Amino acid sequence: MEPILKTENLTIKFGGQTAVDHVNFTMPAKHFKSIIGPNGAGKTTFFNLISGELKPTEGDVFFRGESMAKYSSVERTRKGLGRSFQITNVFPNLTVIENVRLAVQSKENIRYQMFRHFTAYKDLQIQAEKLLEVVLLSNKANAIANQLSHGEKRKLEIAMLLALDTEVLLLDEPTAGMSLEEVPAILDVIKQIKQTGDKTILLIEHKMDMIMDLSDSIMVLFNGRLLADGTPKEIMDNETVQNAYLGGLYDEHLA
Amino acid sequence: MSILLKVDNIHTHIGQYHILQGVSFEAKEGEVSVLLGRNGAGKTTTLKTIMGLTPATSGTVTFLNEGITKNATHHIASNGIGYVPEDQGIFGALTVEENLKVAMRKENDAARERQEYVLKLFPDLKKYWKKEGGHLSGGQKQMLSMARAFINDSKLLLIDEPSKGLAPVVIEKVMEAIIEMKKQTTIILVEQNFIMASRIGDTYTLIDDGETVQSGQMSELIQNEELKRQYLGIG
Amino acid sequence: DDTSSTGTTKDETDEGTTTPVSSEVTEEGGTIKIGVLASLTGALESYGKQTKNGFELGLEYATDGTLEVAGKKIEVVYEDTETKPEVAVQKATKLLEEDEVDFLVGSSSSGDTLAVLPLAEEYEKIMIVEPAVADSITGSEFNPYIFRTARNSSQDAVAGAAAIAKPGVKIATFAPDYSFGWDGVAAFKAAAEKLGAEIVLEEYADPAATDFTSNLQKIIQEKPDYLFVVWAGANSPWNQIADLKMQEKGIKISTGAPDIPALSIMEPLVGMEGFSVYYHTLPDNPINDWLVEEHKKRFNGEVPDLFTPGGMSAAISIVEALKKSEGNADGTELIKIMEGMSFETPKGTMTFRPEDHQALQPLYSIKLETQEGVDYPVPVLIRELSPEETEPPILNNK
Amino acid sequence: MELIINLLINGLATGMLIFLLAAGLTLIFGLMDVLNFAHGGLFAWGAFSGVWFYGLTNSFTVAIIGAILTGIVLGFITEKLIITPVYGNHIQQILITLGFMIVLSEMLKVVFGPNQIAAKTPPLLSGSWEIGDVIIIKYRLFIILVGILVFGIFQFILKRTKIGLIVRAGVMNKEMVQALGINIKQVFLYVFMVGAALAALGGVLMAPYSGVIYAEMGMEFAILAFIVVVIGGMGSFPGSLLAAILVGLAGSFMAYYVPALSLAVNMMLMAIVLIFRPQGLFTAKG
Amino acid sequence: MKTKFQVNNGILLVLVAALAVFPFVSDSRTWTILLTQIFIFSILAMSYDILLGYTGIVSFGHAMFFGMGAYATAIMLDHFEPTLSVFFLSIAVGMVISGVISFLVGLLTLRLKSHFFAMLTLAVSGLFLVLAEKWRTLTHGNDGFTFRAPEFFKDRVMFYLLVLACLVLVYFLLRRFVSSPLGRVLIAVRENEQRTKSLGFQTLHYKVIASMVAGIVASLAGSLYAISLRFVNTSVLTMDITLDALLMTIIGGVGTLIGPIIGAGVIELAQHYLSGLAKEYPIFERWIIFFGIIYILAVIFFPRGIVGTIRHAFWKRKTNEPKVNVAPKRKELLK
Ligand SMILES: Nc1ncnc2c1ncn2[C@@H]1O[C@H](COP(=O)(O)OP(=O)(O)OP(=O)(O)O)[C@@H](O)[C@H]1O
Ligand SMILES: Nc1ncnc2c1ncn2[C@@H]1O[C@H](COP(=O)(O)OP(=O)(O)OP(=O)(O)O)[C@@H](O)[C@H]1O
Ligand SMILES: [Mg+2]
Ligand SMILES: [Mg+2]
Repeated sequence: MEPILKTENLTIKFGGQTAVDHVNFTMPAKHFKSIIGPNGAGKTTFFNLISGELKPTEGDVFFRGESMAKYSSVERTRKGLGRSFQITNVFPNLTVIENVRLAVQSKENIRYQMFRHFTAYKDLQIQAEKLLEVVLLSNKANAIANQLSHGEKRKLEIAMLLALDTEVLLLDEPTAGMSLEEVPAILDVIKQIKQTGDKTILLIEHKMDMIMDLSDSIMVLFNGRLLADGTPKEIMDNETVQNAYLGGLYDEHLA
Repeated sequence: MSILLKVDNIHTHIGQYHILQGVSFEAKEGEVSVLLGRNGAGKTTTLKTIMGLTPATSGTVTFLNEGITKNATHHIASNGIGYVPEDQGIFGALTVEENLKVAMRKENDAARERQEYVLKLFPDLKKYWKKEGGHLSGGQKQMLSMARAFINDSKLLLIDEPSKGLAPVVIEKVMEAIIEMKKQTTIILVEQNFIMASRIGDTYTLIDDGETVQSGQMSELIQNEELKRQYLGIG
Repeated sequence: DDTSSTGTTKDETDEGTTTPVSSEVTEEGGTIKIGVLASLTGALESYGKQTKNGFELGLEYATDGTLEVAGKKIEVVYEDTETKPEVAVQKATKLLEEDEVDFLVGSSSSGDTLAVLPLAEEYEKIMIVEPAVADSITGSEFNPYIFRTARNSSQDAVAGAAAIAKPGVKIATFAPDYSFGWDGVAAFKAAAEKLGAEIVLEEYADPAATDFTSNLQKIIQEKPDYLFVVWAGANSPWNQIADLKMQEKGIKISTGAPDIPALSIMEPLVGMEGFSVYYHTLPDNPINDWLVEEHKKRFNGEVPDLFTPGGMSAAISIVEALKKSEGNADGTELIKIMEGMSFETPKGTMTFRPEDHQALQPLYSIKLETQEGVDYPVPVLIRELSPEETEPPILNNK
Repeated sequence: MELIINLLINGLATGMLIFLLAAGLTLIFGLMDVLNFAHGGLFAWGAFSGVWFYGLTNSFTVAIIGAILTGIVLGFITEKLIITPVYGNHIQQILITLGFMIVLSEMLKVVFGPNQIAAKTPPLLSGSWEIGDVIIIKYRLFIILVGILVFGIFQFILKRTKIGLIVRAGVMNKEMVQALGINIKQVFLYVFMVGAALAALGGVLMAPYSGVIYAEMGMEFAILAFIVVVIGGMGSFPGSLLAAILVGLAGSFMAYYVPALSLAVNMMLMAIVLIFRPQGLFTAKG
Repeated sequence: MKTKFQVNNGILLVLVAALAVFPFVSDSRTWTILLTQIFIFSILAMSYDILLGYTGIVSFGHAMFFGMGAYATAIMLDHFEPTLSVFFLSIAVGMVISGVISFLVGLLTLRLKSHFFAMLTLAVSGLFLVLAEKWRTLTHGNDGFTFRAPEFFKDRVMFYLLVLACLVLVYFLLRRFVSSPLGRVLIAVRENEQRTKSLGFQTLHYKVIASMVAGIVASLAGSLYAISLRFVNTSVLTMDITLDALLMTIIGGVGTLIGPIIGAGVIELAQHYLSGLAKEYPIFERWIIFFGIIYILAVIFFPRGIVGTIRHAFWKRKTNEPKVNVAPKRKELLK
């Protein structure tokens, strides 16, 4: 089967630094892959290259076999590459529900309609409300986004990604700063999506237990290079990964 | 050990919202006090209230036996309280070097020494010395934010979720650093990572719905499965 | 509560009964109302005030202080156009509609004036244009209700040419790069060439520029006998003309003398020969003497300035016209009377030319000199240029 | 050749003058990100008070000091009353500073009268030298020197102290700077006052240059200053200097070679720079 | 929700009706003209609000489109017969030209960041001003020219009604525009352009659309303005016009649409009354100072603009019960 997402020699340089260095990776459809790697390894940059936020200095991204080079981030989103952001990135002065509704509107492809009142699109509102329920944020639907606490913003971020309903989901540390008791709920959401089985998910996380729990495979980035790509087990046993990334914390936690 | 900071029944309003509704706890000198609670409980707001960023509408904050409840933020900071905000507060257009330079209150040998120490702790920062803060990776920003607070000899550090976004190995380093810092300063830590919190915390304060629910020694909490399940969803 | 309120009403009515007595007196013969539009705020404020002061004095003079003509009381309403065309139109309409004025006078800017012209025609009221100079007011935009006591750009130019142009003289011009400059130079060129002079260079500069030396440099290279400057606005090239030693290089400077505040910055041009529309020592006639004296009396010693006599002339022309019409302020009637009408002003005799209603008037050939006790260069009379000499071309093709 | 030298020198001098006008705005608008439309008013007040002091004492030094003091005082008032409530909010800044601009320039008329006023060049600095066909106006040389001096001082201050960093950091995240123990309000106040003083200095130096001052001069030159700060790249002194000299030279050469376009030269220059370098010539660094 | 909406519309309709009969009950032409002026500037200010309030674009070159409308109408009425059909044609021509130019200028400039964009628009409109100054055969430059208005407008009441109708029409169209799904996206662009992009909206398109709509509406205002004066000169292209629009929008309240109308009214009336006071009280001779003070006070007392501040106050009152940390009480849930 044709991989849904593929990169060839994907490279980007910032000045002298090569943040992503000739990364070749393939991603079968409906697969769940996690990306790990030390801070500054190039994970977020890798996402930025896939989603089109950044243009590669070399190499290319292929989505369903098609080169993405000529497409802007906007077009890639529309084609089905959706992403969430590591640093919370929402519409600060709009309400939570409006934030989500905008994403739903994009999914429904209502773009240049300028003569009907937006409330006439009841479906958008309903979908947005549903999504807020999913991420446990219904109670804040009418709060202004920048009044949310950090963790709440993370949930909003996820809701907006889900709203886009894209085929590929790029999740950049979705649970960073989320409270312990709520992580499982979000995990459930992600699991459910995975179980529905029609999404391809690429996840960046530093929470190892979560990764182990969810991933079909894990890839490791190191200094911009693809160090390893394999089953969770393989990766956990990889010595470099253990020393340079995990340290002792992970073992201890398991123990 | 003397009490360095005392927060007594503070209430904080932001706009017309009544966010904190009675938070109380103490930080003893040389200890790490951890604030725990779920998202939106009011942990960050508590730190901001101490810093004078969202001043308390009632209740008192006492630091070194002096009321600082209504003091201006910069006074509070120059009294010796350092702050690592949860959104890191990096000055995006300034380089790593400049970010640290702005933060450094006195440019003396001690400060330079601390800077050396911090850079050893986070070698990435040294590596990207001239890079703009806004171009750092998420974890690097977190490191920079901590470095900025560490290079002044603060008597008290308020650290809001330092571990988020950090690689496990770095979290370990941060823990070490905090344990190291503890020798010189007192720390109030907000942390979701319970492993980390339990390892370095001396005392804990549980906040929920803007109120203190419980405080005590960390060791007690570790054993109190009931409490952990109720408020932290673990155990 | 109740009683006190009735009390006040009573008071008011009491007072009210006394006032009408006096107004009844004036109503016997009716009133003539005049609306004066001028820039009383903004950049042209000082021009506006000159017009206003002149107009007040003019009415007094022409009516011997009675402010009545042909048995009718004259009332004046002044309105500030703020040098914005839309405000000018708004205020003019207010004058015409609410105050029901019989005459309009104004205004300080050509733009404001042009915007108001059609209203005069629509309401069939005489409008005396003062001191706006654009040729088009009595040219392409002319309508029969428009009379102008102010001199126009062409008259300035003719006067400017008369002062310096002779066969064989080479002249360069320097002007701001907009209508005022272009019109001025075009008219000057025509007049100067008629007198046999040769225009060797026309330079235009951004009026808001900080630096004019490039333009001046070019002029220096052309080595003309004269540099004729058409200028308006506060920012001016005089300093730089002096700095570049143009006069030492044998280029004589000539321009129109402006109002007193602007004269004070012309120190570097002492010695230059040019023309003047008015300076209080230039005309020699009793009206001017009266004006200077009254003006000093009223405005703590200040002398009348550039556009004060214009305001006065406008007032005199209206009173004279009304005298002839015996108080009839009907526009169409007045046109007949005023076309060709001559009247005495501080600048001597003016005559509304029948074709385009432009007042022909004397202008002055002058030289700038320093004078004891005066802290600005003073225009000193070389000779008076007669109305015939400065007669501008007729541009309204009627 | 002489011609080119003449055009160069005059363009350079005009450029320096424009730089002096824009220097204050480089701090206030470029660094502090305050859209201060009242800047022109501060500038005009500098010119008027300077000319007034000069008339009083006949000393240009006193005039300059007087203007700078006026600038400082007005800067203090402006910051405290007008700017403090609107930091970070451009929309409110536009409205309130435009209002204050109106007040400032009308107050000029109340205090100094509505007429334009002659500004004399001090004898020592007036006149010009002629070397062959090259004419050097003394006052322009003086302006060039002052320009270099101001540039040097501010480069030094901004490079050697943290002040520039602190201001830029404060604009990005005021709370964080305070949490680092810096009284950012006071820093902003002082920087604003310095900016206002620079505006006033620009005003008093401008006065003898054109020989005349008038209440409306503020707005006219403020727009020029905004242009320079923006194409220079917001908050960069070298950028502003370069942009100002570019504007000066472009004006000087265009007026000579393509006079038909000289009305449009500033706008064209700005359009060209921004289309090819959308962030301006320099970016603020230190 | 619905009832509030209807009440608001009801109030609006009553107001419009009152304004429509006004010239028939009052014979004050001054007021007719003043109101006409207010309506015209309201249209201009609303168009500016589309940019500033809804899309978050500060333009210093908006006068450009106002001027294009004014010149289109003035030139066509001057060159052809001053009939109603020529007048309407000229409005259409102005709108088309403005639409095309705002499209081109938008494509060229809207990629720039805030200040840089603002200054670039200043440059472009400055160039148009120079063009108008120089193209004297067409524009008569700074002096300008007068022209005949269609006979129909001889009666200013007719014109008043036409302008009022335009105002109401433009208001409702723009209101629909901003509350359409597209309008929501404009607001998103204002709030966070980069995020709007990553939701899959081509933000440049939206910004260009907003500036075209604003340009076209401004052009209409310009056409009406020209007719109201029967005169046009280069002042229609100056920064002053842009600043007026800007100030009216801000005073009334950005992003409110009705605000700019109120702003236009406030500014024009304040100007009218203050300059009137100057004649009665000498201290108002420098009335312009008071005008400036009004701006300053407006910011202090109506920081969000008149409408914005009032709305905010209402909203605050509505939600005034002290907000308890909106999250459900965990304690209670557990007990
Ligand atoms: N726009 C940029 N300009 C310059 N350098 C950049 C830019 N973006 C990222 N970098 C650098 O590229 C490297 C990779 O950054 P990236 O954000 O991809 O890391 P990451 O793997 O996501 O790390 P983290 O886990 O900390 O989020 C870092 O060293 C960062 O400083
Ligand atoms: N500016 C604000 N305006 C209104 N409400 C606010 C504001 N800031 C925070 N809140 C609310 O106050 C509550 C407490 O927020 P706070 O940031 O202190 O939570 P937290 O405990 O730090 O949560 P997290 O773990 O998610 O960071 C939240 O419900 C939040 O929505
Ligand atoms: Mg990352
Ligand atoms: Mg928090």
